Amino acid sequence: MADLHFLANPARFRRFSQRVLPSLAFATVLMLAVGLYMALIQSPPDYQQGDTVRIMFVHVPSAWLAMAGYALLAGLGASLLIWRHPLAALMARASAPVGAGFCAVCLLTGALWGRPMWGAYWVWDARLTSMLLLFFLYLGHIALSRAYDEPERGDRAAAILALVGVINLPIIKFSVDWWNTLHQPASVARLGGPSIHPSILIPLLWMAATLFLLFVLLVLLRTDTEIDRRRLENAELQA
Amino acid sequence: MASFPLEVADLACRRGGRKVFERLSFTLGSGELLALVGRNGSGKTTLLRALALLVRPEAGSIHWQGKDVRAEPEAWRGRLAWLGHLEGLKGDLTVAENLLAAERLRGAPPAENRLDSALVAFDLPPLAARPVRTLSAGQRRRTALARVVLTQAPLWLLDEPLNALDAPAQSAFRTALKKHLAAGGLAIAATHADLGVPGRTLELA
Amino acid sequence: MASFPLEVADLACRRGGRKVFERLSFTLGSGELLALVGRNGSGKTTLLRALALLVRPEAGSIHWQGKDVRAEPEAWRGRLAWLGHLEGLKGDLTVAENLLAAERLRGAPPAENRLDSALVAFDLPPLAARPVRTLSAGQRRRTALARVVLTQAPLWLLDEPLNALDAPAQSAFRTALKKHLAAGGLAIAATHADLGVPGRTLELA
Amino acid sequence: MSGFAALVARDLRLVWRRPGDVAVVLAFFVVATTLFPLGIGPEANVLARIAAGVLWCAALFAALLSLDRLFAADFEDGTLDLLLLAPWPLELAALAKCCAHWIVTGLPLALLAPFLGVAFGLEPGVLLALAATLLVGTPALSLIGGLAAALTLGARKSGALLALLALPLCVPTLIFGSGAVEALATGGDFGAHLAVLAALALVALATTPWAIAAALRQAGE
Amino acid sequence: MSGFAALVARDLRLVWRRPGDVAVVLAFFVVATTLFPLGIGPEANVLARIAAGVLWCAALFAALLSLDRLFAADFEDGTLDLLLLAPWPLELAALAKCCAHWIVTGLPLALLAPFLGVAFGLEPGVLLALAATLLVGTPALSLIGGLAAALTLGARKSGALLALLALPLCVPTLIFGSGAVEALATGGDFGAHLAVLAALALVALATTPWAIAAALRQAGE
Ligand code: HEM
Ligand SMILES: Nc1ncnc2c1ncn2[C@@H]1O[C@H](COP(=O)(O)OP(=O)(O)OP(=O)(O)O)[C@@H](O)[C@H]1O
Ligand SMILES: Nc1ncnc2c1ncn2[C@@H]1O[C@H](COP(=O)(O)OP(=O)(O)OP(=O)(O)O)[C@@H](O)[C@H]1O
Ligand SMILES: [Mg+2]
Ligand SMILES: [Mg+2]
Repeated sequence: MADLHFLANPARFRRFSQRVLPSLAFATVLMLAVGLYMALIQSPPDYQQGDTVRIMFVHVPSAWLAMAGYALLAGLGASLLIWRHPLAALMARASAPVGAGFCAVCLLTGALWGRPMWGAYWVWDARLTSMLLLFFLYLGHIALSRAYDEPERGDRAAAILALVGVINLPIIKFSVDWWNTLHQPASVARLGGPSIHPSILIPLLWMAATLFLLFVLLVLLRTDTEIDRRRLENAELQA
Repeated sequence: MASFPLEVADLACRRGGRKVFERLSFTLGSGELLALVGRNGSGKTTLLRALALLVRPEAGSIHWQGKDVRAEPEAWRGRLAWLGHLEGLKGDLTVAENLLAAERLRGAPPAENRLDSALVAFDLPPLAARPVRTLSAGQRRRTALARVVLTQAPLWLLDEPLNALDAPAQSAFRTALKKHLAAGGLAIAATHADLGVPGRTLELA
Repeated sequence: MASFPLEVADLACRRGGRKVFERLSFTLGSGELLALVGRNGSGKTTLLRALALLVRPEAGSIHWQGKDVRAEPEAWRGRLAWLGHLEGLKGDLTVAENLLAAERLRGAPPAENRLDSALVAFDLPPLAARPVRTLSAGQRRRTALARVVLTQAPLWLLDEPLNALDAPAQSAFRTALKKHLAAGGLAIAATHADLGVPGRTLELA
Repeated sequence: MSGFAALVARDLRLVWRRPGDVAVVLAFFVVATTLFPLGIGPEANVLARIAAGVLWCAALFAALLSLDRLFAADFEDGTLDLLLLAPWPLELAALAKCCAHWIVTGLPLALLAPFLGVAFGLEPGVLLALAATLLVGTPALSLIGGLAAALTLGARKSGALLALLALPLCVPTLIFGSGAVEALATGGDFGAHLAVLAALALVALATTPWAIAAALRQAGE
Repeated sequence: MSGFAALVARDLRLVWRRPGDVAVVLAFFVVATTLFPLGIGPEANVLARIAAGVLWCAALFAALLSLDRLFAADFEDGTLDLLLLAPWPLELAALAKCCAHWIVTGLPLALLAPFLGVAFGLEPGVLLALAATLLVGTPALSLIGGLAAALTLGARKSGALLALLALPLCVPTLIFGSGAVEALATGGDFGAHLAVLAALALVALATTPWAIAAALRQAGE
């Protein structure tokens, strides 16, 4: 947040992002190339799941980023409502679709993975369901921030929603976990949690770092665009 | 120190990204009326809403008896009587019920005799038991004006109070306004017509 | 036989069980303006709505060029331009879109040049691309008046057309009304203020 | 006719101004269907058993939620007076409003439903049947819901009571809609159910515009 | 406090003037729940299995359906300005509105639900449990829905958007509400579930009024 304080002024942010973006983009592409090599070629197929295990290298980091993204939205919402940082609104507007995108990637890769593994695209497992609800929270945020003529009103309404949503996320997660354990689900094959072999763990962490960079890159790019658009609209209005 | 109850300094407002007015300053003393005039879209309604803290001004300050009103917004709101473009009446409630409900919403105890005199002031007794939905435009406006009188607030904020009123209702309004001013009240009214009550004028451009 | 385009005979209306007026008769010739005046609640709006067949009169008849208008209600509606207390504008559409949509809803082909002149008549070109939601009260009213002008209907029915208009807009309205009358049009307007255009007056009691 | 097209176009344009609106209705549809498993529990066989009913129910809710402002917005801003004064039959205007509503809700709902059916574990054939029944049945929902929306406009108490009568009118559509899908799943006569559904939609098409126009006229008084 | 009571009283009186509006919500609840036995068929074991979930989902939708006008009516006729200008905390006003909403929907829904449960073949004890969970849980629905209603003020198609915002936030209430009933039916710990449900309602009570007030303030701008 301290950094955001410094960057709260859109113009200053603009100068900062212009300086950082090229190298960030370069780093992302480079890491992606290496990561894809590690994930698709170097790492061994799983003895149980075969090559489908490679979906995991995208699936798991997407899940992490989707969850982190909502926390980011809440933080931005707070800084908009409390400190009235103009940049926070633009950044929230820019990052919500990115977070929703990673959430969708997690759901889609999970569904594609589920077909060979569980014989169904979708089962009502607790983890899947809470991810789906997170996706809905994202959708609500995006829809609300666009539902007004005056973008400022949408920004503030969405900020309130993000704050309430982030308080509720643990409650939702808890209740869904509880819900599913009550009705014994059709038992789900899953990799043992922590006992992942290093040959898989290293590419996984690498891909997580890569996708994190991608997330940052997309948010910065989209924030830039939002600043431009807001300026253009204001210029039109003044005319 | 402050000799004027209401002091507005350097107020600036934007709507939808457009600057509506800026560096607007004025003071208003007890018993004074300020008429806001200006072309359509010059910002009269916006100014009234900013004074009521319904719109957040971009810059400037509003002081009541030397204190910034934003420090204690609830006390400030207690000092205001509001009449907007929209009357704020419930069509399903009768005239009397609407007035009583509005009073109770302000936390004031319902006062039957005050209600009666407010109704009489605007010639409303024959309509008191009618649902507002069945009133004509001017009858609704009169009901809203009766609510303003009932409020007993020191500062009236009125947006085009004469709209839709017939001649007798207009003079009833003038009488009520004069009484309010004579009792030391303040009033700010946006208008296109002549209010017919002596007062200062602020022209928005 | 009928020398007057509009002949209203023995019209009677009730609202909510109450008689509003009865035995109301008048005629109106080409190029004539009828100003409806009367106290709040005297039935001006009701009469306008009855003429437009929006309210069913209890008794009486309305003839246009000798024919009962209720025989061919659609043709009759095609001859009317309507301005009510409510403007009938969509906040999400721009001023220009609102006017075009209203024209198209009447089944008329959209006419760009007519649109332009209607906008110019009420000083609306700078606002043409703004969503109506962001307009001030008078700006909305001017948009609704532009719609009336655009209609090119022979009979204008106007309910308090001067409401919320500033002085330049009021004179723009007068100019438009005079032009309409000079072209042989008819107009009936309910009003509390002076319309400023010569015409007959009907007082409702 | 040109007025009809103009009205449909205007309503579509109003929606187009806020493309999010359609997305919202669809998102609601998705969220609503998700709620049933959460309420009922995740057992696959139970879910597949009730899938058609749940999806049809959710479609009804989505239609109702999006319908409630169909005429109310026009009523409150005075546009309804302009429609009443338009020199062409009000019945056509009523039809045009319902038509525009169906294009932006019924149609996308029908196209989206099969994807949701997957989450309930339905077979591909059943998924297609589901879409077909929704395509045929949702126009009836738009029309009947439009009637309810028009009736609730007129402030009178009779209006509200009549709206009460309008709600159960959707029940036959729902029964034959979800019934058709289940008929296919359980080897019943899908075609017959679909035919009844189409007949219901036609009956709605032939009757509701008049009723809606009457309701609008009395709301305008 | 007197302003609070006055606001509740005013809203109740407004509803009293139009009893039909409550009737429509209740009728919707009845229609929505009876559809399931009709659509799914008369197998008693399936019906009893899904009864709690279906009734809870229907109650949630009924509450949402009636919520979208909670603040919109006040917004459109200018009364919201008066509320914003009242010299007592807006948070209390928000609470009062939700309170009045609960009295006219949540409460009757809870009282009506047991009668509908009979149609699903629930035992008397389970019927009582159903009513109890609804009594405890519906206040949370009114509050969360009220927040969504306030957030969507002034946005178009607010009905569907409101539902989209509110439904995910209502999921915990739904899960514990229907879960409690099922716990009783299957010999689980009913009391514990009910306690969690009450806790959820209290969390909503402690948080939503502030959020609603914030949303209303910015809607007034
Ligand atoms: C649409 C379906 C799916 C969704 C929404 C989903 C969601 C998630 C989420 C949210 C996580 C992150 C959990 C965390 O780190 O806290 C995750 C991790 C994981 N998922 Fe999925 N998943 C889906 C399908 C699958 C399938 C089919 C498999 C393979 C059988 C799978 C295997 C894994 C593995 C191995 C992890 C990492 C293990 C761990 O961190 O504990 N997922 N998934
Ligand atoms: N919600 C809004 N969004 C954007 N712009 C707005 C909004 N409301 C008002 N405006 C603009 O702000 C300016 C001032 O409007 P305001 O309503 O204060 O004018 P006014 O002086 O009251 O005019 P009138 O005499 O027509 O009532 C106008 O140009 C108007 O178009
Ligand atoms: N929907 C209604 N139901 C019952 N009575 C009504 C209704 N609308 C109007 N009235 C009554 O009919 C009478 C005439 O109303 P109308 O609106 O025609 O008056 P008006 O002359 O236009 O008044 P104003 O100058 O205030 O606009 C009034 O007494 C009014 O109270
Ligand atoms: Mg104004
Ligand atoms: Mg009138």
